[in-house]
Order: sequence, then structure tokens, then C-alpha cells
Amino acid sequence: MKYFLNRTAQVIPVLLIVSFILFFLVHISGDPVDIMLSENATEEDRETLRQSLGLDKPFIIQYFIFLTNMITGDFGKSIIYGQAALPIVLERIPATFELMLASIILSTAIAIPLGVLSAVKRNSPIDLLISGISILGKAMPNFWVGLMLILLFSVNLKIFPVSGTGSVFHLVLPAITIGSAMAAQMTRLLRSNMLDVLSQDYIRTAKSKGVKRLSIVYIHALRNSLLPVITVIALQISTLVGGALITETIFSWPGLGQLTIEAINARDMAVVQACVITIAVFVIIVNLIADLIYRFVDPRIRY
Amino acid sequence: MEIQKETSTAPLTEPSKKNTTKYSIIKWIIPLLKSKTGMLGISIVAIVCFTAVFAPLLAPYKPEKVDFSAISTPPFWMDGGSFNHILGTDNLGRDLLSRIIYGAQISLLVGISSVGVAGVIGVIIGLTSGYYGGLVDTLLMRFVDANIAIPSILFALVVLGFMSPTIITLIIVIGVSSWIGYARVVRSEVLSLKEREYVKAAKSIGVRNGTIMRRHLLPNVSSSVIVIATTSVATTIITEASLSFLGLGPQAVTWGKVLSDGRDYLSTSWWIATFPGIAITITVLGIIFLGDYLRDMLDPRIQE
Amino acid sequence: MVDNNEYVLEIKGLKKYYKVPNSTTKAYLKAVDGIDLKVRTGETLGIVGESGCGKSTLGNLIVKLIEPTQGEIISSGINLNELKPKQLRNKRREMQIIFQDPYSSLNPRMRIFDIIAEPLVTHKLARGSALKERVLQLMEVVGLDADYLTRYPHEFSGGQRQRIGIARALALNPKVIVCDEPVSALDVSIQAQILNLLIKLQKKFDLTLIFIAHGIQAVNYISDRIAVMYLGKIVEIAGKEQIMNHTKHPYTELLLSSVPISHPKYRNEKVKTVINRESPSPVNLPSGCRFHTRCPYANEKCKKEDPDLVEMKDGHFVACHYPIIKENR
Amino acid sequence: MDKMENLLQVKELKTHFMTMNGVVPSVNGVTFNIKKGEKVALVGESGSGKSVTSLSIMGLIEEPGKIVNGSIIFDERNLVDLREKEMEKIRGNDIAMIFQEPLTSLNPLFPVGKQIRESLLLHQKITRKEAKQRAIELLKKVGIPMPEQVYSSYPHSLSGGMRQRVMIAIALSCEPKLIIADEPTTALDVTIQAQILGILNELSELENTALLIITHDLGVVAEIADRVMVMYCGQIVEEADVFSIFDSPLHPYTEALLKSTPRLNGQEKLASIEGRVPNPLHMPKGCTFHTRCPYAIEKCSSNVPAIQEFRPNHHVRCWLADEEEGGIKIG
Repeated sequence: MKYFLNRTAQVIPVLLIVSFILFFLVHISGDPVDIMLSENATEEDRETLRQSLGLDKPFIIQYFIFLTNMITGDFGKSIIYGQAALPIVLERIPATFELMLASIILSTAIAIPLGVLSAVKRNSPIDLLISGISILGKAMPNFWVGLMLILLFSVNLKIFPVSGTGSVFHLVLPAITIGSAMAAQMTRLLRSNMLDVLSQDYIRTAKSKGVKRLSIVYIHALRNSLLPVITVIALQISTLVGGALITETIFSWPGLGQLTIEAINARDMAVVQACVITIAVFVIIVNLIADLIYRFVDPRIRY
Repeated sequence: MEIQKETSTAPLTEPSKKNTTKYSIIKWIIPLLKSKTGMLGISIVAIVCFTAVFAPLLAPYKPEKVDFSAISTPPFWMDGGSFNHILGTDNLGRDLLSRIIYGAQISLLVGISSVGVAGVIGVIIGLTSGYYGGLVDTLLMRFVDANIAIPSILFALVVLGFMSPTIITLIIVIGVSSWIGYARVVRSEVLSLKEREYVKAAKSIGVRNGTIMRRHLLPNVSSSVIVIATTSVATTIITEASLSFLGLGPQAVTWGKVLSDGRDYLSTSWWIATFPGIAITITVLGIIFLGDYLRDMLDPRIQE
Repeated sequence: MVDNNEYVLEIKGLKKYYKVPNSTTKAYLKAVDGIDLKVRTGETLGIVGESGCGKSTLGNLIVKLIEPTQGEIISSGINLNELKPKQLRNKRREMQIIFQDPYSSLNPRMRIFDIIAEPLVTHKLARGSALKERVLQLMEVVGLDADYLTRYPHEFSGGQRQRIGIARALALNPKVIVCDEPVSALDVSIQAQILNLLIKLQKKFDLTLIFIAHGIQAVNYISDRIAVMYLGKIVEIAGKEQIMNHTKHPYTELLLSSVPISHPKYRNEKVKTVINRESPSPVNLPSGCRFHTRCPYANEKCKKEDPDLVEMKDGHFVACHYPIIKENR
Repeated sequence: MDKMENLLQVKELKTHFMTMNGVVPSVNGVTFNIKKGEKVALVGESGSGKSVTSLSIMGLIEEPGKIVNGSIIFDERNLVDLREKEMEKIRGNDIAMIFQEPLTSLNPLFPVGKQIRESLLLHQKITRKEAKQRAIELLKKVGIPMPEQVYSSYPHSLSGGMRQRVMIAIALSCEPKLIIADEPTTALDVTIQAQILGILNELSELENTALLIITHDLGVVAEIADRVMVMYCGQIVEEADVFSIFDSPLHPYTEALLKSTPRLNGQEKLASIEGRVPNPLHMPKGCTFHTRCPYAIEKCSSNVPAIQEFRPNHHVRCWLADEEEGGIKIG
């Protein structure tokens, strides 16, 4: 519990850095007044708006204003939607969360058996095949996989819908798109961990006790080789969210990613800021959870 | 008592009388010839580099050349296809093969340069933070956490969304968003290397810190840096393609751009989106194979 | 009383505490916990103790690889704590260290020549052909073939690597060499080679050796005086003969009786002082005498008062309330 | 001694490793017997093949290693020919093993109790509850205080000595006929080493278990062994009872080993063996030790000596022992 509080406290400086970077980016990216006002606005109009936005104040003061606003959840008004930005963003979370969960479950379900099989049958044709597929999975760009899946399953075979949401069928293609790269990475990682664990002394001990081969793999080795995978999944969440940005756009999935891209294209500052912070918080929370799971599973860290 | 591990400390060969440098070149080439994936990787990378450099000579058309008489021509093996446009044309009748050949230029340029930017920043910061610790180190670690919290593609999107996306900004943005990876790895290697006894020995001799970093640490982290750099060229190519695909890439012919052109014609002209993707996949595959091979070769555990 | 010529090194109240990572309370690992020691010029001082007793930390403190938490090291009348970085760099020439692991003690990317020449180059003592000559001379002294000059470390065996490490340490003509477990990673037959080499070099160059090891047999073979360490402190220090034949501290006695016998004929003669307790952690030191948890003679006083290291007989110091008084074991 | 008493007979065992650079003959023709309840030490330096010998007996040789020749007769069965399934029944049940590094040899994610119970449940028809009871008894037997508590602790929370006791408890669990201990005390402190050796000695005598102890430390040999085999470069070069080995070694290598080990009771200069163990890929012709042997004669560099009984129950592999009367004069 003490650890949990400690760990949560560490999140604060991270969020500070994130918010600072974000603020800095917005600050150097140009005068927001130019975007908000039409081209034929007078200099006077601009000045009034600038003052009302606090843009005439020094940089660091502006940052603190930004920060206090952010903490209270006030990111300003969205240009596209004409209402407060944060609720718009929060509304999109469930869809993205659903997609992420589906792809994590999918990739884990693929990666664990394949990774184990690959390691146990090391250097066999099966191993080569699995390794080949997983390298391919890593090499294909996410968005292209998405397009090819649409081409194959929606355009040609007409099994799954091209885009949108509503049913499990809508979920399949985007989940595969995001999950494939992760499954590939996990398979590779699990294979190498497993090989490493299988050469450990305690596996030799288990063998010298007369434990059967299958039990060695599933009882002694699997748990130990999954441990580092947890950390990697946590680190990969960030990449996964990155993948969701594009995938959601391709499949018109009404999640955070689609909103972010939309907002960036429309230069809707308030929404962009809210999106970035929300994503950051989301990733941090997932990492925190992974960290706790890790501590729970590994007795060496648990005191 | 001595700690013995019989298998690992098998007696070493008597030092051979051969010239060491000559010996090490052979030591590099023979496993390369033996490693099939290594050979494949090097060949693919070599071909892509060659294509990029000699694009004007290799491409049958200029990439921007619009030909309204040949709009959406399919590849040559399909009905209506011809050898004039081997891989077909896009919705404006531009030759797909030529566009892919020219696309290799930007992809490689962006990939290699941004890796260079990231590598230099990352290695310098990683070295100092790992070696000295203290404030730099604490700051770096917080930056690492922040970096994990913001997906690098999101970072790039936000920056490019508010700036005019040119090739230079693209290189800088990707470089800046990925230096932390190098810094993190170099830092953790330095943390363990500086406890090595040869670094302690250098300290006890009175070697200056700067020299220790240059002479004892840098050469020993170089192999990991080379390996990460290789694989990040692959990631960068994908990132660049993603950005171009989302319309935030530079105004130039890139693989991502060509691919996104085909997105709206998926149901009618599938080849426009398919071939650039294959080009990216093959290039990235080649780089991954090369990276794996380099990792195996440079792994100090294998070398020792 | 202190004669500068007699003692090459004086250590006063030396402490090194490490903060225990991840602990919410402020726990410290007391690696070295108050050591006073005088090292005589030209002697070989053995320091013996089990893992975690702080003997290696002490070695690293002596050559200033780490900063002490408290205490002073005075080398030839100069307090190392008061030196400026530049002066310290010069002072380092007088004190060198040889490490345990011959595999990690040589930079894998440097040739043997560059490794042995590094100290000379750093202090600008030689260059060009003079440098090469000096390196070759050092290699000859430690018994390495001149052919090996341009080889890389991975081409050598453990014993040869240890010789390279010794050559590097000798390059600056140091007064003191700290040998931190120099033979524990080597095979028995190679251990003897290195021990004999160290003895030869000590005589040839009038070196002062501080020989740190966990094996009391090797320490006994090479040392003139022996200091026994237990959980960060010296519990007994005396001449070799005194330690071996007139053991005063119960821990030394335990250590000696634990050494495997040298011939099966001693099987029944051996006095077994097997104590089924293990050494406490240096984070949670016991109160009073730190050995009382394992001491067969401990009583209430031992649990409360920490004994000082006092001189019992000329040059025989013991930290024990009830030292063993037994002539001729 | 009656031949029927033999528990283990290893004959002409050859275990080779097919590496990228060539074949490494780690064990190259090893023959020995172990009788019931006997304590035998296998001594050698790193690379001598002593650990590979023990792993061969256990059937734990992994790729790229392979037993290429010889037989291992245990209880009238040739272990080399047994299938993996049958071998699994012997491992831990009839032959148990203790390793050098107790920390890495225990699974970090399981409580030690579970690891002791595992082999009991595998080889004996008992319930989980009985197995737990038995495991706690075993922990008590190897001298662990508060066995109930230790039963549910994880390996990392125990000290090195305690972990090795747990390893011994695992080995003893099914009352094996033979325990192979591979450098069981090397990773431990001296004071703990004495405790562990004491327990090992006491318990093997109590249960009348044969013990094959693999070590580089002649001190351990002196403490515990009845009979000693000295290994060099994959072959046994000398074999005799422990007193003969220490009093009148016949092989120059054994002699040199004894002389190069520092002892407590004052000793003149340590003799060191010059040179180093030859590269297993390029073994010298003739006797493998001739490159380092101070007594080597011409014949040693060309012809391989056979192992032969020089005195009753004292075998040696050396040309000098063969040619000169009384073997080599030991100083």
C-alpha cells in the first residue's frame, strides 16, 4: 500500500513534464489568435482576444495559468463542437478502451501458445514458421494491415463491415489491425524468454527431480517467462495507443484516436490538449496497474 | 573458493599467431555467409539503398508525371494492364513503380537522418546521466516516463499538425521524439559497465572522467547503439509512412503518401495501396534481419 | 608515536554506509562500520572475512574508488580527504588495485599494449619507444610473452588475464597494491602461480600488499599480518603466527575450524565448532557485539556492549569481551 | 569386495559436444563403479569434464552434447538406453542431484515447500497433506529452524546456507540410492560450507545413501570421501582410496594438485602447475598432461597411457608408473 502511494506520487512529475511539453509545443506552434479569428479581423480585435486569453503575460505565467486550468479540467472550448473540450474527449474513452482490450486479449491469446510452441520446438520447421510470421507481423505497417484487411474481408469477401461500430463484427478488423504487431512482438519475446528460462539452473533441478517435460514447460517455465512480458505489454501500451490513432481513423471507429486526428486537422487546440493529457493519464494508469501486477506475481520484489 | 562453471569457462584457444585485424575481418564475413537471414537482410537493404540513390536512372517515369490517358491502369498481368506501367497507375495516371522507386529516397533519407539525430542526442545524454547520476539522471528518468506516456506518433502528429511539415521538420520531430530510447539503453548499460572492474581500474589509475567515458564506456555501448539504430531505421520508416498516410507528411512522394492516395480507391484500384505497403514491409523486413544479425554478431556474450 | 616511515597507510574511523534502495524507512547497509588500521611499509597485510563482511568495500575505499561516509585515510602523512582532484590523481600513482574477476577487469575493446600502457600515458610518464619498452618490461616481469602485445583480452585464459591486470597495476611503480580476491576466480593450479608471482613481485619492488580474500589458507600463505573482519569491523588483527596459533577471537576460531582439513587423517582429530547459525544481515546489525548471535561463549554483556579493538599483547588486537586465553591450540 | 555390491557402473563413457568449432570431448572414456552407501569424490579443475560426467549419469545432457559411447549401469539397467519416460522415474527417486548455486537452482516463483513436495508427489503415492508433512520433516532433518515457516517462504528470502539445505532436503525426499552433489559448497562461505558438508556426510551415512561428490577442492575430499577419482581433460587419471591419494599419489597431476593447494599448517613454497589446461578442440597427442608434466618422457608425447591397477585398488593412467618401479618418487 505504501508502495502504491509512492508509485502514484511519481506520476505527478511525469504529468508536469507532459503538460509542459504540450504547452511548449502549442506555444511555439504559432499564434492561436490567427486560427481563432478570421483573416480580416482588426489588430484591435486581436489584442483584445490576446488579453482575454492571457497571451500578453510572460511565458511561465501563461504556463501556470494553463496548468491550473488543466487541473480543474478546463481545457477551453472546442472550435469544432463549440462546447467544453474535456467532456467531448471523455465521451470517447469507452470505445477506445473496448478496442484496446479486444486487441490485448487477441494478441495474448495468439502469442502465448505460439511463443511456447516456438521455444519448445526450437529450430524445427514449426519454429521457423512461427518466427517468420512474427517477424512479418512486426514489419508490416499497422495502417497498411488495416487497409489490406478491409480489402480482403470487407471489399472482396464481404464478411466484416468496412467501418463504424455497433456489433462484435465491427470490432474484429480493427482489433486484428492493432493486435497483430503486438502479438508478433509478444511471440518473439516469449520465445526468447522461454529459451532463456529453459536453460536456467532451476529447470535443471526440476528435471533432476524427475518432473515430466510438459510439466516443466507449463508449470516451471511459463510463469517465469511471462513475467518480463507483463512489463513489455505495459511499455507497449503507448505504441498500442499510437496504433489506435491511425486504426480508428481507417475504420471510422469513434474513439479517442479518431477525435485526436480530427482535432489536429482542424487545429482545435482545446481538444488536442485534452486528448493528449487524457491519453497520457490512460497510459500512466495502465503502467501503474502492470507494475502492481508484476509486484504481486514476483515474490522477489514483494516484501 | 573459486566459482566454477565448467561449460562456460572452457579453456580458450592459444592466441593464434595470425594478424588480429585480418583475423577479425574473416571472423565477420564467414558467419555472414553462413547466416541466411543476415545475407537476405543485407541484400534487401543494399537493393533499397541502390534504388534510392539511382532512382532517376531506374524509374521509367517522373513520379509526378500525370497521364490522363492511363488513369487507374492495373498491373501488367491483369486485364487492361500493360508493360508501360508494370505495377499500374494511380487515379491521376501516375506510374506506381516510379512513385515507389522515388519514395525510397525520402523514406531512407528520413529514416537514416532522424536516427542520426536521435542517436547523437540519446548517446550523449545517456552516457552522462548513467556515468554521473545525480540531477541529470533524475531528470532523464522523468523524461523517460513522460516519453512512455505520450506515444511518439502522437507527439509527432501534434508538432507537425501545428507546423508546416517539411522533410527537415519531419526529421527533427522524429529524431527528437525517439532519442529517449537510446538514452535509456545507453544509461542502463553504462550503469552496469561502470561497475566493471576495468572501469574501476581506470579510475584507480587516475584516468579522467571524460577519457573513461570515451575510451572505456563508449566503445562498449557502441554495439547496442548500432543494433537499436538499425531497428529504429525500420520503425522510423513506418512512422514516416504513418504520418504521410494521415496527411501530415512532407509535400513529397513518399511511400506513405502513395499508399494513402490509394486508400479511397481500395474497392476499385486495390494495387495503389497494396504495392507501397509491400515495399515498406520488405524494406523493414530486410532491416530487421540485418539488425538481428548485427545483434548476434555484436553480442558481447558471444564475443567473449 | 606515528613514524611516517613505519606506516605507509593509516586508516582512522573509516565508515561506509549504503542507503538500502526501495526502503521507505531509512535503513542503511553498514558495509564498513568503523575501521582503524595501520599498514606497515613493505608488509603483506591479509584481510580475511566471509561474504558481506565489507572487506572488498574496504579495499575500494583505500584506493579511493568510493568515498567514505566518515573517517580518514592517511597515506604517507597525507590525508586523502583533503586532496584536490588534481592532487588526488597524482596520489593515485602510489596506490593500485588488482581485482577478482579477470574477465571483467580488462576492457574487451583494448589491446594488451594499450591496457598496460594506459597508466603511463595517463600520467604522461613515457611515450613512443620508451613506452613500448616499459610495457614489454612489465610484461616480462609478470611472465607474459612479448608476442601478446597486440592481442585482445578475450584471447587469454583467466591466469594470463590476471597477470595483465598485475602488470597494469605495477606500471606506475606504486607503493601499495590492494589485491581484492585476486585468486578466487582461478583454478587451483593457477592460484598457486599467481600467489607465487605476487610474493616475488612484493620482494622485488618492495611493495606493500593488502591481500583481501575469503579463503584463509591463501591469506595465511601470503601474509605477514592478518586482519579478520566480521560485519564491517575488524575483530582481530595480529601477526600470522599469533592468529594461527594463539587465536583470541571466537570468530577467528570458528573460521579456522571451518577450513576443510588438509588430509583425511585429521578427520577424527578435528575439533568441530560447527555453529548452526548464519551471519546476520549488515542492514540489521545485532546489538552489542555483532558476533554474539553466533558466539558459543556469549553472555549478557556481549548482547549489550560493543567491544573495542584493544591490544592484548604486542601487536595482537582483539575486539572481544572474553578473548580466548589458551596457549597452544 | 563383491561385484554384486556395485550400485553404479560407468563404462567407457564418452560425452561429446558438437560445437560450431568442432567436437569437444568433454568426457572421453570414463570408467568407474560406485558401491552401495559409498562416498566417492570426483576431483578436477574447470573443464576437466567432472560436471558433464554427473549430468550424463542423470541423463541431462542437452544439445549439442551427446553420449556417444559407453554404458551407465544402475541397478542392473543401462541408463543410456532408457527412454525419457523411464529416466524420469529414476531421477529424483533413485538418483538425486544437488547443484552448486542454490539460489539459481531453486525456482524463484515457488515457495520452497512446494518444490520439496513436488518430487514426493511425483514418485510416491501420497496425498498432498502427507507430502507437506513429509516436507516439513525433511526441512527439520537438514537442520532448518522453524520448518513450518520456511515451508512457505520463497527462495530469495533465505540465506545461501538455508537454500542449500533446502536443496539437500529435495534430494533426500524420496530416499534415493545415490546422491550426486556437484560442487555443493563452492558458492558458500567457509563457516557455512563446514555445516553443509557435515549434514551431507551425516545424512548419507544415516540413510546409507551412496554419494558422488564432485569438487575441485581437495579439502572437501579430505573431509568426506572414501574413495577419490581425479579427472583431467575428460579422463580419470588416478583412482584410489582417499588415504592413498593423499599419502602416495601416483599421477604427477594429482601430486601437483596436492602441492599447489595452500594449507593452514605452515607450508614452504606452493608448487604451481605451469602452463594451463589444453584446448579441448586441440588435445595434445599422447598423455593429455604431458605438456605440463615435469616428469614427462618421450613416450608421453606420442602414446596414450591406459589406466591400470598399479597397486591393489589404486589405478593410475601414467607411463612413468608403468615403467619405473614404485612409480614416481614423491618428494
